[in-house]
Amino acid sequence: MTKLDIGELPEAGRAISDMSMIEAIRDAMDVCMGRDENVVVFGEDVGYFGGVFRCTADLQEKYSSQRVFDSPINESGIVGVGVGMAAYGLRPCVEVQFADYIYPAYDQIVSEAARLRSRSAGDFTAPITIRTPCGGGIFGGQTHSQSPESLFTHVAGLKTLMPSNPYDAKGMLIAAIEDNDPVVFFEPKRLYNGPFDGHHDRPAQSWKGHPLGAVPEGHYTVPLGKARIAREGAAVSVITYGTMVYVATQAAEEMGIDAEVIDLRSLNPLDMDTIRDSVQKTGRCLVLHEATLTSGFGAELSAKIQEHCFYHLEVPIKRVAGWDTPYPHAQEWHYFPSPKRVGLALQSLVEETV
Amino acid sequence: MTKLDIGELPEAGRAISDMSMIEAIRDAMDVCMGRDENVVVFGEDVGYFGGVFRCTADLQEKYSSQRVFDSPINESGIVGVGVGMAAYGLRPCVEVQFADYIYPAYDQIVSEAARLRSRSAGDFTAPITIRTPCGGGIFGGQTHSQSPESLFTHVAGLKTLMPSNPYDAKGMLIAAIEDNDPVVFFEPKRLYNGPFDGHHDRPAQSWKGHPLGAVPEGHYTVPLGKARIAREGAAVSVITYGTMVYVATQAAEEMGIDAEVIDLRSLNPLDMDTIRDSVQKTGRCLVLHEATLTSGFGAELSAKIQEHCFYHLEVPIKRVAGWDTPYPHAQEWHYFPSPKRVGLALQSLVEETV
Amino acid sequence: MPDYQPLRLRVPEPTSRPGDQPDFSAFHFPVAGSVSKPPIDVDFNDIIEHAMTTIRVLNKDGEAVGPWADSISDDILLKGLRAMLTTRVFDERMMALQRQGKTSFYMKCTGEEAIAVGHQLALQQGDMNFPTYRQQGLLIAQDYPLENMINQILSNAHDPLKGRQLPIMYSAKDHGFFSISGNLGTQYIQAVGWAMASAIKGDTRVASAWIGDGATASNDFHAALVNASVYRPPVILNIVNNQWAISTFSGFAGEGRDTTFAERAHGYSIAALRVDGNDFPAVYAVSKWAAERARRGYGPTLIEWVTYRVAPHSTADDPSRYRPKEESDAWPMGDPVLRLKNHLIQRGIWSEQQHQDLEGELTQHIRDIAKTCTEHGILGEGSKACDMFEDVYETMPAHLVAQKQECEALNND
Amino acid sequence: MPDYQPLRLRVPEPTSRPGDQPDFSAFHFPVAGSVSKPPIDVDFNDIIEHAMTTIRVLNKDGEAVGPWADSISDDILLKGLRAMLTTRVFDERMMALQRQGKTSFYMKCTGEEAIAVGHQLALQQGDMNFPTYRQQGLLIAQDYPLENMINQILSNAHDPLKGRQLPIMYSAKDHGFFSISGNLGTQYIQAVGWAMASAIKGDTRVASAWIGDGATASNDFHAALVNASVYRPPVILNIVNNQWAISTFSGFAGEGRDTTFAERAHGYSIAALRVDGNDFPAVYAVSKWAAERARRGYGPTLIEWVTYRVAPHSTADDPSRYRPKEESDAWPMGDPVLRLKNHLIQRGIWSEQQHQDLEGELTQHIRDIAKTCTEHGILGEGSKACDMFEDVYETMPAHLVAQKQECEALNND
Ligand SMILES: Cc1ncc(C[n+]2csc(CCOP(=O)(O)OP(=O)(O)O)c2C)c(N)n1
Ligand SMILES: Cc1ncc(C[n+]2csc(CCOP(=O)(O)OP(=O)(O)O)c2C)c(N)n1
Ligand SMILES: [Mg+2]
Ligand SMILES: [Mg+2]
Repeated sequence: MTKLDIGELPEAGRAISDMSMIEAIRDAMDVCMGRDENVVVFGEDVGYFGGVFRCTADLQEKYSSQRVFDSPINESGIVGVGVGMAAYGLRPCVEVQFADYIYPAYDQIVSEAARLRSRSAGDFTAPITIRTPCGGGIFGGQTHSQSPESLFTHVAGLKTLMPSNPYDAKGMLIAAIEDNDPVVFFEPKRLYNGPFDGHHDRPAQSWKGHPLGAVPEGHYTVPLGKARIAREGAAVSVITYGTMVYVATQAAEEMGIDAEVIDLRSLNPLDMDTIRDSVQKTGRCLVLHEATLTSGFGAELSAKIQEHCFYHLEVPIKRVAGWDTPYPHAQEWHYFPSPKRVGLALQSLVEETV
Repeated sequence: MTKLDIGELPEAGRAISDMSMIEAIRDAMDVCMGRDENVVVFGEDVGYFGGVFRCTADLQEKYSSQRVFDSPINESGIVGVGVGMAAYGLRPCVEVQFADYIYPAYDQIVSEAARLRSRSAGDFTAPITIRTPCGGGIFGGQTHSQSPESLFTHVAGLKTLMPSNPYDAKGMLIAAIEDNDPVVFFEPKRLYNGPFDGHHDRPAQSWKGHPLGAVPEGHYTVPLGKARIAREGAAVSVITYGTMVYVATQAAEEMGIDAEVIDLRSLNPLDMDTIRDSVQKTGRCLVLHEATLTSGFGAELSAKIQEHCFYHLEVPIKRVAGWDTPYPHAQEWHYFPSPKRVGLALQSLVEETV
Repeated sequence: MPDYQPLRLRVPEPTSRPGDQPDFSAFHFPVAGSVSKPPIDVDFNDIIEHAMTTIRVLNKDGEAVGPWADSISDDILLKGLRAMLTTRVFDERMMALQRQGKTSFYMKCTGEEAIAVGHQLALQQGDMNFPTYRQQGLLIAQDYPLENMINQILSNAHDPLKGRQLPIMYSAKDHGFFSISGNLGTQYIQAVGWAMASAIKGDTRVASAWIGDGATASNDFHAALVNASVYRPPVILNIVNNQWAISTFSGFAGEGRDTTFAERAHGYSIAALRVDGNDFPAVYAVSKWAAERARRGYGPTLIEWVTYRVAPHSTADDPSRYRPKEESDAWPMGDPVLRLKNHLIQRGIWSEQQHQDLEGELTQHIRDIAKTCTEHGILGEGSKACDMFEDVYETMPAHLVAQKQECEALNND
Repeated sequence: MPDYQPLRLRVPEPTSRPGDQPDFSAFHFPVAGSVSKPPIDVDFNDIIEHAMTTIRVLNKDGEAVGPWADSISDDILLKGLRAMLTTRVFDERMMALQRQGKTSFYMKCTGEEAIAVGHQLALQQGDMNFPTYRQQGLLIAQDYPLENMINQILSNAHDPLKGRQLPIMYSAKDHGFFSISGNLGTQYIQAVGWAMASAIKGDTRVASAWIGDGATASNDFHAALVNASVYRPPVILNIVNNQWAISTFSGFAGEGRDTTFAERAHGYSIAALRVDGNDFPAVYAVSKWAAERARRGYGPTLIEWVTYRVAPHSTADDPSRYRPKEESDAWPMGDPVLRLKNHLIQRGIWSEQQHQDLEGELTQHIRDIAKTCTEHGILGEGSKACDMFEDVYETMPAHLVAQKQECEALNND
């Protein structure tokens, strides 16, 4: 039942390999560095070691330490250096080791990268990509689990992305690096090695053999601002992204609910057309994310959906999200929206009558 | 027609003086410092000079430079020092000179002040108040005009406030300083010297003689988490805060629309009861703020309102907000939601029929 | 612990406040010409003293003396004087515009003109400054069109920045002048990144980073020094120590009796020099030295320019509230324009008359330009109402297209 | 510019990588006892050399020599050895628990035990440490209940932090141990603020700030030094230079052939000393000196503790991927436990037998405690599902009350 819309298909005959999301991300940087010598990669532990999640493994050896190197532990500096390089004409793709550590760079991202084109009337631009692993489910406690995407969607001048699978991760990261605007690229770390449906007590799945783990070699892009229908359905729409795509799909299967699951991929720019079409079709909507509820990106989604689809909505839009608390360590599975919690929400949405 | 609900009235017979919002804010700190020697005040230019907006004028002379002093130009340091002092047992009330310069302190606010109580299971707490002037309308360009409140409402552990008049400013600031949790206290700078209805080309008004400029002397608090009905009405609810309270009221008057204007005062905690009562009564709702639209606090308001009032809503909730652009300098009156723009939105809300 | 005395917080105080006599008795400057000029490949460790002293070229008699005095040509000196005088006259004219209500805001660099002008003349085409709001001299020294500057200040129809930025927040890539940020310190680390890019590309372009004494306290100052220390790119790290940060004296950025800002560099293995910023030949010579050092691959140099902010912080400021009115007159390093003028006269290539004439000519010239500029609008007149949607992104996304339409509809009603 | 050579980015490299011979030939340490002990009111300027050298007390023969050797009692030495050994045994036991899957995560401080233990013994009741994750010795040296630590590591029903924090992120206010943050550097400036509060209140309590070599690059390091420089509060600024930050050697934080981290302090007028961190008597004596200096109102002291991270960064790390396996054995300063043991034997107050007995005793003791602790649950067992809503605020606001109910309903189904 799951529809595997993998965006723009690369031309037929292209070699395809099974890749994890880590490999796909690395491959994206590899492809970009091979095509454009202005692409440089740096961040904490990304050089010799290849990153704590191994996303930049072997790149230093391949492209030399002039283009792939370690950074001092200073996230503001990583982005600030990147903005300066971008102003020079390079295309830095930098890593912030965990999204929980992006806050020291917040000023450089918001006040500088995002504003540069506008404030200089196009005299200077900041084509920088900031990759950062987000989300919980790895028993990482409150400083290795956060999903701060809505802090970036509020910022005019930024693009904010979150892929949910290797195919998209590669195509979107290439598109981000090639984009002439600053992009914050969130990588749901719980998906690095396989899709994850929220059942943490079942054996981990791998991307091997998974259709979305089949990644074409070489260059292709997934256009920014295009959502993907991860699962077609007619009873209720689930608007989500990242890890929650799989949780939603799983919850729908378990509850036997004909839910349509939309994987946004890009939060800003946002594909309102796809969202509108789905919600107008189903008349019922669940907005779902792992980040803290209040002022999470789900708030914007809910607000926009009721603006666009009010007269099609049969019941109120529901939000399911992380609670309004710090991400706990031991209780993370009570924080992480579970298939059960999502399933109950879906059920109440389809059962509710006016 | 404007109802001047000034919250908990201080006991009868208390002396009242006409105060600007600046004087009221200063008076709040004065009252707190007089009552509790653990209250200390610092920030850039706040000591000898008394602050670029004069909010701390004369406090150093009165309480000595041990308790009121200038800070190095380092907002992260200002908050970091404050967190350390709060852990010691002091109650720092610090100033960030403009809300546009709060981003370097974002990590200390989000990762430290907001998390300390939770991560230490109450072993340490961070009762710090961070005052910062926000909003545009002073021809200050993109770095002296921003309203970043929704970047703080997303953060569990923080309280986020924005008063709209001298009475509330004093009572809320006293409550904030006495609160045992970290508070971000936004001061709409365009209201410092008088209410402002958006007609920038008309003579400025002062707080002198304005009922909300009548501020009781001594100690009183406005409870955090309580909204104020700034104007009663039955046709449509305007949920707003800060400068927009006056713009909304003005727009309603100009259009002759029986709008109810809610001044939230506190964004987190949020007074959902007052909002719900109003929207369920009117069935139509405008959410209004000066901050950039996407992922602004209006998104959360809209999402919450449709969750709570869906079956009472006759037409979709509308949002009017700053555009999704950097705050421009010369064109600021085209960015700032004008009485005209708000009025047209109100009109379309009351005229729309299903 | 009965034998411990209660502690007290040390809160720095400047030597004088309004009503007091200005007091610069703690300032000690070596005589001009007494500080050595090291080879450009010198190790930072071998010039530790250069961060503690003050390099000066012009002596009391207006002569250029010592090892830093040699390389400078008459041509540069005359250009420098002209640019400095232009800067000063320009500042005065813009202040007048502000008082007349034609612009909302202005910031002067009075007393600091030698620094930006002298520095710029020592750079090459292709180098890039990352300035603060007080380096207008960088543009003026390159004959950047004053019209552009005034149009920006007026936010009028010809403003190159289309009214988007506060007055004086120029951007001029072609003139090696990075877009000024209102956020202090952020550009310092960007300059380091730009210089790293120059090295990565195998170019020899130099970045020049600018920061004020007050803003050295900001975090990105450290980010810049750490990165400059690690990657040693071709960057000049300028600190303009004009003693004040709005109302706050340099002691609140950690300047002390026994430390200079220049000395911050040593802990990062960065060569540092401290220079009389009111001494044009010194500014030029040291800038030239640092740029050459960078271009030859010897890495970053930090320069502390010692000067005094004669002007109010901005048109929104009134310094008489926090420092003695007479303090700027008491500043022991004198006026940079006057000192250079005297030197040129002493050198025999300039005269009082020529100086007066030039001043008159520039005053008239700038008055004329300003007049023409005001015809394109003042205070935002002529800037497009809904321009703000442009340049947020390279391509306007759907939601901005819709918002722009709404904005335009509101304006056309 | 044909005569300029293309630049290249300088990217630091450690002296050796996996497969290479470890190479510490660039490390030069003075002989023990050779560095002077200044009076506690010394001006930072008069001990510049102390930041460039290395203070050592224990000589090759295990004797404590020189001016820093005098004040230390047998009692402190024995306490120190016991705490250091406890720390080491504790670390080993916790690693074993991790391998057994009883905790998800652990971080050892092997090779660095002398620093936290020696420092803590030099502090007083009422002082406050702002530690990183590698200062478990601060707690152990005060006989903080090991049960509490293990329960926290296991996130079990008795965890004082209720399962909210990653293992080892302790908090113990009563033991002068500030809540550990996962965010590097943030606590350094908080320590300065805490010390400022001590001064404002007229107390004499001392704050002790901790940071690693890698995290000195973080912005809050600068914020801390600037504020310490300006307000001179009673704070000790510790840098634990253990050569590595995960896979990144100290060169990426700007340590160079010619600069030490301790020298960073000079540009901020802060007294600084560099110390052999594997030399317990040196750690104790210098800490005592700095604490006394702070308590007597002479302000901040920065101390660089030179050591080596023998352990992997954490249980998630495999150092053989980025440094020679033999590097830790080649570390020229030896093992702190062994060196102290040898000194005590040389001093005649300890023996091999006593040492072996103690080690055996501690191993058994910790094994027993760990066993009891695991009975209260492992890996989060016993922590309350919906506890996370507590302590977000002092009083739970309405929206959290509602969410908590929802959470509980989900759990009770
Ligand atoms: C991050 C940030 N914090 C605060 C301000 C407000 N502010 C503008 S200028 C200034 C003083 C700067 O002083 P200094 O660096 O010495 O430069 P000067 O004005 O003397 O040239 C301050 C505090 C700002 N622009 N940015
Ligand atoms: C702000 C921030 N950035 C990155 C990290 C990830 N991180 C955790 S420990 C570490 C290395 C720290 O090295 P160092 O300061 O030398 O301390 P050590 O581990 O050697 O004791 C890094 C990069 C973090 N915790 N916080
Ligand atoms: Mg200054
Ligand atoms: Mg380290």
